[in-house]
Amino acid sequence: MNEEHLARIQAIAEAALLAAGKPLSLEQLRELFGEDERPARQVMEHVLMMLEQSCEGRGFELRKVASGYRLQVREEFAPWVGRLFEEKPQRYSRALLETLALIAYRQPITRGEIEDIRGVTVSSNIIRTLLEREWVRVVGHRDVPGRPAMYATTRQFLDYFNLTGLDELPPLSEVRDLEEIGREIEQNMQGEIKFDSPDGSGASPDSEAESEAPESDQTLH
Amino acid sequence: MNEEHLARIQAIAEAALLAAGKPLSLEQLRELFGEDERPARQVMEHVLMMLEQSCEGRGFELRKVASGYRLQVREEFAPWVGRLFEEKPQRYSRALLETLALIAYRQPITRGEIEDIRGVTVSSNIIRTLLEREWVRVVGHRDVPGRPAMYATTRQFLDYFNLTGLDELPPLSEVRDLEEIGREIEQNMQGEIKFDSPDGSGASPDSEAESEAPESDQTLH
Amino acid sequence: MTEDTREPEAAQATTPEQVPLALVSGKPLVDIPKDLYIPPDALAVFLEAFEGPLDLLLYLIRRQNMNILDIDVSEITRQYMDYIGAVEAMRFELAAEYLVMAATLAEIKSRMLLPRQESDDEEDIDPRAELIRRLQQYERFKKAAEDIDEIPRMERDTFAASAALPKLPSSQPHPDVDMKELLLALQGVLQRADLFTSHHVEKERLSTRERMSHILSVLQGDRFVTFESLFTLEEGRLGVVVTFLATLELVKEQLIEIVQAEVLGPIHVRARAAS
Repeated sequence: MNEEHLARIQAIAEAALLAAGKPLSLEQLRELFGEDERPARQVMEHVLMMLEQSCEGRGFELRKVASGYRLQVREEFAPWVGRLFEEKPQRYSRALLETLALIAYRQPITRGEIEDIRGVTVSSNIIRTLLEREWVRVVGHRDVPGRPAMYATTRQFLDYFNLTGLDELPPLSEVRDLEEIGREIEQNMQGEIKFDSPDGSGASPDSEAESEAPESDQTLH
Repeated sequence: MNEEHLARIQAIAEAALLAAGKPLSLEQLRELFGEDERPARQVMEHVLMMLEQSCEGRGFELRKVASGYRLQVREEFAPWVGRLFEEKPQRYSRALLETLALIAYRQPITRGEIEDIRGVTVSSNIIRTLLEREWVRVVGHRDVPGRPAMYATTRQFLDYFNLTGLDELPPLSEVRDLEEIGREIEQNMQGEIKFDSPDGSGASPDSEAESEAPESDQTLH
Repeated sequence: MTEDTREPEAAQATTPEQVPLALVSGKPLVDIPKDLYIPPDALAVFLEAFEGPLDLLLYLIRRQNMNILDIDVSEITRQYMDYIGAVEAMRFELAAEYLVMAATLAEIKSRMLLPRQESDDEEDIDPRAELIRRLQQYERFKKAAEDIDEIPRMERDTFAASAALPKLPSSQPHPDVDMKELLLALQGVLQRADLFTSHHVEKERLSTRERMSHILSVLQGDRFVTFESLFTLEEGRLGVVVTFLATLELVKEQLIEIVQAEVLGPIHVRARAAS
């Protein structure tokens, strides 16, 4: 397969991605071609790599997300491009983001389980918004009284947040084991009782060592 | 104004045109920039010229239209890009298949004769679809009042079904046996299942675990 | 003053009349009352800023620079109760969850005052440990929510790139049909028409029917065709027979007419419909 031919496939892939305005999978890209001219998977992957390189220094880039490949505006230009749109980008409430986070990290999860962790009721509005945005969906019902719906995130959620998979979510901070906490508390409590906590610092050296400083680096990539 | 600065304006213009999804005027493009950094008209025009050149050999091009500039998929790639928008082929109705079968087995046949056998009217849509697909054609008109068209199948019909002639169509006796064949197949399948099951039951703990697990990673890629 | 008090922090900045200081755990807690002082009309806003009792507790713990694992329960409980009390005094509606948490805190506090029993009742989970577990759990998802909010997302940090479409070829794909579908359809229609019993269809050779169609298509229009031209010698004897049968069938169905001007003269064929 010669250079010229590859360049043509690359241009067609670019044309299709721009025409679609949404992610296209490798298969979808290959199926644009008739059976007699359809590039092999590796060829297509190579072409996409070339396309990615050819976008360097331009206003847009090729990104791989859950549903496939998408051409999108480079983040650095968002401040300018954002001025095109009169509406400010939507902000989401903490309640919605926390609910979304629980569904993302704990899926499949029921509303009741979300409420247990958040300590408050989850409004139906939030669930409806998440379902309407197609960020979450019902994947089944838990086999307990009431058969509550279990929620999971969708491909669209991953696409929207520029992720290829759930494993790309920032890692959750670690939680200390309950038993361990129990032991520690016991010690501390005894300390407190003993000194009636004039300065609770009696127990502090230990606990400082365990301080809650970000246990896992929550770096984005 | 140095090269680097111009390249940046060009990238921002490209990003905006790709995000806008509609033509942008020179003024609109200039207004993306704050007052302190806004390029002069001539500069913007120059940048757009550069942008146009930079799209050479790519899947899209810059076009000047009445309301401004827009980036557009190159027309030469329309045949490939068009496949993105092809509607999913729907299934033919039972009525159409019956009509086609009757034309195949009873040709030449008029619409009235088909209606007699089927006991219901044949919609013009069905006939038109079959004619458009070039599976049937009019081979003459019956010499009765109204001179109805007589339909027969075509070469394309034979080609589609991999037949060299109509005599290769399954004989009607076979059609009659279809039901019996269906039953036989079903029995065979059940036999297979029965045969498999002793092994299958041995592996059931594993397979059960497997069948339940996927729920959680459905949205993983 | 009301404008300054939308946030707890802002309330602190206003430094209004001091609430009498309380010595808690012997610590000099000078700054807490300031923090606690919230003008009544800001309370509703204040509560709205929290995502429930766990969030409020976390806030209080953080204000004190405490470690979750090392909460000074009495102090936190006192502060929590102050907030709840203030909110209730103002008759703002308070979500039930806040009251449940108040009860839990009160229980923990009372337990800590009692001498600890050395019972090995495993069912009896230390309510403080349970509270810490929940706080920890909540905090990690609160953090996860913040992280998710930071992830570059569409319509804010990036936008899908799309270009206008050129003129696209209009193409309508055809549905696929399997021969089996065709046969099933035929079977259905024949059963309905009860044609199996009549032998009407079955008797006929399909090759004859095909040839009938062919002859008719040759006879398109108002023209005579010589009888012989319908036959193709290359097809051999069988072909000739098929054509002949097809011709007879066409005559029988009155679809064609055969004309012979004189005895032993050339035979001509014409579609009847064309006359």
